[in-house]
Amino acid sequence: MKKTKLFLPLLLFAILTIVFITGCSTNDREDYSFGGSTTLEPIFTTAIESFSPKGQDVKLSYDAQGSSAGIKGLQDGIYTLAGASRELKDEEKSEGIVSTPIAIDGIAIIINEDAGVSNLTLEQVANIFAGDIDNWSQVGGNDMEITVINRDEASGTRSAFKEMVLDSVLGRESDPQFVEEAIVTDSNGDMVVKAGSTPGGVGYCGFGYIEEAKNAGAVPVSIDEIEATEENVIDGKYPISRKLNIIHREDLAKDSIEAQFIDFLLSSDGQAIVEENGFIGLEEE
Amino acid sequence: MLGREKKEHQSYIEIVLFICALLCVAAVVIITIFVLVSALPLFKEVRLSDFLFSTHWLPTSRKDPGFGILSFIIGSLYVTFGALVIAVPLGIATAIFLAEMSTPKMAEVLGSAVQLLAGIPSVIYGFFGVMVIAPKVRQLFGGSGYSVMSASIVLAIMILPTIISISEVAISAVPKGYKEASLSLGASKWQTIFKVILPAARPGILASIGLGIGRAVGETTAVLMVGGNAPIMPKGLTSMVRTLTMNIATDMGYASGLHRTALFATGGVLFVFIMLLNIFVQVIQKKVKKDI
Amino acid sequence: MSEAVKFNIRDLTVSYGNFKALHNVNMDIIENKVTALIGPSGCGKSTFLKTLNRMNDLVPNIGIEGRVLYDGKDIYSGYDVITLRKQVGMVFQASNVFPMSIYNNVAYGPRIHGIKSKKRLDHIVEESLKKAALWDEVKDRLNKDALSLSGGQQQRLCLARVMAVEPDVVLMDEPTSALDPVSTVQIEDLIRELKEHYTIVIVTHNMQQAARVSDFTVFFLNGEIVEMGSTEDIFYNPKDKRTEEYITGRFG
Amino acid sequence: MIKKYLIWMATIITIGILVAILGYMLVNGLKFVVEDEDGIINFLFQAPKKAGKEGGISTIIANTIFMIVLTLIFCVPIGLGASIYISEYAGQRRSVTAIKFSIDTLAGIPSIIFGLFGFIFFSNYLKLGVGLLSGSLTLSIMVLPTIIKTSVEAINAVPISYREGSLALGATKWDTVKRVVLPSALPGILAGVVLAIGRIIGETAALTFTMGTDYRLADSLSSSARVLSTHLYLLTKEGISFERAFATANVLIIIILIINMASNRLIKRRTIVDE
Repeated sequence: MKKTKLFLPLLLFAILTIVFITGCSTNDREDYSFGGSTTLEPIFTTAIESFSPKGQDVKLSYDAQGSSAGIKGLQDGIYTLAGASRELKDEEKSEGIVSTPIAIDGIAIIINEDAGVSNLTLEQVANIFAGDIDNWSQVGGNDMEITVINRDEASGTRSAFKEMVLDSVLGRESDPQFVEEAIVTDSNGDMVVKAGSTPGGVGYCGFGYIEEAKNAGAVPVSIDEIEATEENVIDGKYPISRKLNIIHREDLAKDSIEAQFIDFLLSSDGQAIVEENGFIGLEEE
Repeated sequence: MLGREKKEHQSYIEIVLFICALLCVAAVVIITIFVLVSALPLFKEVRLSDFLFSTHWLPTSRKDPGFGILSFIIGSLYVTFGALVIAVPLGIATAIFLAEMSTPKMAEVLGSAVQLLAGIPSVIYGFFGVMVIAPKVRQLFGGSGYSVMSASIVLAIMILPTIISISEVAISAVPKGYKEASLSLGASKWQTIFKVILPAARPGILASIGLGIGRAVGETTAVLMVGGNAPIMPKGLTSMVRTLTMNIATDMGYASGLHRTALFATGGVLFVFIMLLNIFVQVIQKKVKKDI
Repeated sequence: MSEAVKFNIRDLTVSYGNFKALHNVNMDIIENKVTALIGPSGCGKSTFLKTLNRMNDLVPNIGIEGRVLYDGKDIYSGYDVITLRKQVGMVFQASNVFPMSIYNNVAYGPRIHGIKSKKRLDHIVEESLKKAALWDEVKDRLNKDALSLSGGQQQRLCLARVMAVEPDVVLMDEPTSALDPVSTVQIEDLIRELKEHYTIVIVTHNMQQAARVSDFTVFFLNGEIVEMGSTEDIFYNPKDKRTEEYITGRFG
Repeated sequence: MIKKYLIWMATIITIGILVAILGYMLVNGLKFVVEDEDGIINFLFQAPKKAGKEGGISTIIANTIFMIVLTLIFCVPIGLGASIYISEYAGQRRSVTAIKFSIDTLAGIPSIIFGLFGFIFFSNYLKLGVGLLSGSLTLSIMVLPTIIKTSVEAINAVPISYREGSLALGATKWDTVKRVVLPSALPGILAGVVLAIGRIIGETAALTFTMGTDYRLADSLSSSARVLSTHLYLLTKEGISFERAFATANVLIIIILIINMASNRLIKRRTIVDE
């Protein structure tokens, strides 16, 4: 009986927690899980906090594991909406999936301060990331070895960067690859930390993370003398930018929470959130 | 209660308990089957040699996809070996100190310190690695700091407690008689330790090293934070590295189709390696039981 | 010798694997009498004791042949072991009190046999402790931890624990070998008192103890009964030479 | 004589490592507490804001507690049941060797394989999604060996004489286990549960894809939940806030300290009961 005397409080506590956990979810509140690109995480988390569809009690969550992870999750049915910082690939379109752009984001090239470089031509950028240039002195910087910092294959920013820099400069048919000897990071935050802390390090990130890059000690450089600013992206002078898209099923019901969320993002409040997080709204284009 | 009713009550209890025990067996069987079965389809399209002995890892490229994980196998071995080079001498020396040279009070304090070191989560070692070890390695040896060396140091710290505690048990389990016999023959304290006690405790120490390897090879989070994660064959101590576990963790979220099967196959290689290691450790520990 | 027979054992053979601990033992145990089992260590007397309440069942790969009749029924074929052990209690050599309070130790038996009412339990505990002559020493600290009692007290507590399930027979496996002389005498007095209501079988190394407390004595040697009979016959005119040598301490 | 100094040096290095790690974490953690205007209490009881850049870790601590309780609910009954079967009922049957081998194998599997298995089996295959439930199920399989090993050890340490005493009074096997064996083995079993909690709290590799990373309060079994260890991992990797990473690391270390002390005291108490 000594055992049962001790066992009761333990059991009671366990049942209480279960009731507490399931209790909240049994009311009519619906859970929606979204996932995808780390670039869109600030937009999603801020938007989720202020998004409240007419009177419905909903809880939205966003899992930032990378654009392809979001799209894969959408295909597997784990997520009902995905965020992607790249365009859909052909085979993805064939599975009844469509993309709705909600913002534009330039991709900034961020270089560690010690490298002493503030401007690069697009060719130089392409050759650095392809591994043909390996010392900053070759591009007018200090005599330091270049350490390329790349993103993982899940990242939409990576595939957008590959298209707009490597493919466009070194030719699409040869399918030029990034240099293999590169630190692989799996999010913009990780990229910024590694670029700031690695002497001679160079990487890329969405405009939304430029502030964090500066704090971490990595300088966004101008491309062919064009500063990495929103104005230059808007009037098309800055060469590397891409749309940020919401990926969803073609047959999304008009009154579904997902559709309302997309409309919210395209609304003026939504676009304000986009701007607030350092990205570029759609209307202004 | 009537005897008969108690009889039924009895056997019903035994069945419930048996089911609990069976669930453990079921868990292992399901995991093994799931990992191996999900890995098999890879070998319909990719030859085993292209998988195990090629360094061409490009799972998502359309033109010539590559699923060679040799560089990750070497990466895992390189980092584990680096950790052993540091942790084994340190660990065994500390174990000798604990078992043979320290006062009971010191042994108790040091023992609980080692136990605490063993309890600390690997994410804290990774954090310490990023904040202290990587910058230090960068300063002293150049490179990005995220390299084989940093990963080896972090792993060494993590497997140190395993090696110390199990070696210490093996050393203090050596029968008193051996020690007295050696001392009575005029051997010095050191000759006794190195000529008699350590050889007698050798199986236990080997077992501790085996377990240390198991933990080092299986580690993911700490190595992911300081290893650099470049999918290349590590060339030197300061070059970046990606181990088998890092490869799984990095691609697991988004891999699909053949790429996901390749991850399972990587998991399978790790699984088989760890099982062989466990059997090796159990064989040695059985030998230890037989001797003493 | 026309008293009622409590146990009738017919050519009992007990073996562990291929070692024969007892071979074809035949004897009777008389009701409400004290039967002492003596003999050198390893002669099978404890094994024999443990066959009477089937505690041997716990020993892996044990072989038991022959018949052990308790009140005429063979306990090894179809007899419910729970009921048997309720009727045939046992006190062990090392006093194995449970790590509980004194009260809970004694109440343990009744509780597992379904007695729940506190009033009845209090009554049983008091009665059993009185029977074991321990009541006066512990009546005001019943919920203290039993492990805090002295060796003699703990052994009497084990006896009280057995009394609480109202057994018919009490088996004792060298109950006083770990006790001081004073506690030993206390236990022996208890045995004499309990004789009226219970059949007692005691295994002992101590010849004087056997002579003092028992009505019948059985001398075991190498798994066989050398001689058995009333305690006076065995001690004062043993028939078999080996018994005489053992009694006079020439060997064993 | 140099061997003597070598061994002394090695021991000092080992202690040095521990002191360095704990000292470094403590000093920086304290710096944060002193400088941060809210202080440690608010840090523990305020919800995180802006992905952890500001605010405290109250919801994350709550999520961690839910994870621990949920995992224990699955693995303690099964683990205890298995250990009672192995030490009391199984005897020499062949099935025991199979069970023991699978427990040792389970203990050897690296946590990333549990993460992979959990993500594919629980989240995708059983459609439990990424959240508390699939995370806790994955963890409970992982800590089963810890609970079983310590429980079997504690049960086997209960003296045989207790069991004989109980059986000799006509108790059934289950009565003996329930009323005598388990109560006296309880401190050892609790020590095992406490050690399991230590392992659960330290886990990250198996959780990122099974439990998810939502730092808000998880209020349903399927909602994604960020726990302390994953929070520390993300704060560091994403460079969100190194001060808060130190504070979180200190919370984790303090919990591990408490766990070590609790399990040592429980193990000591068990030995007192036997004497």
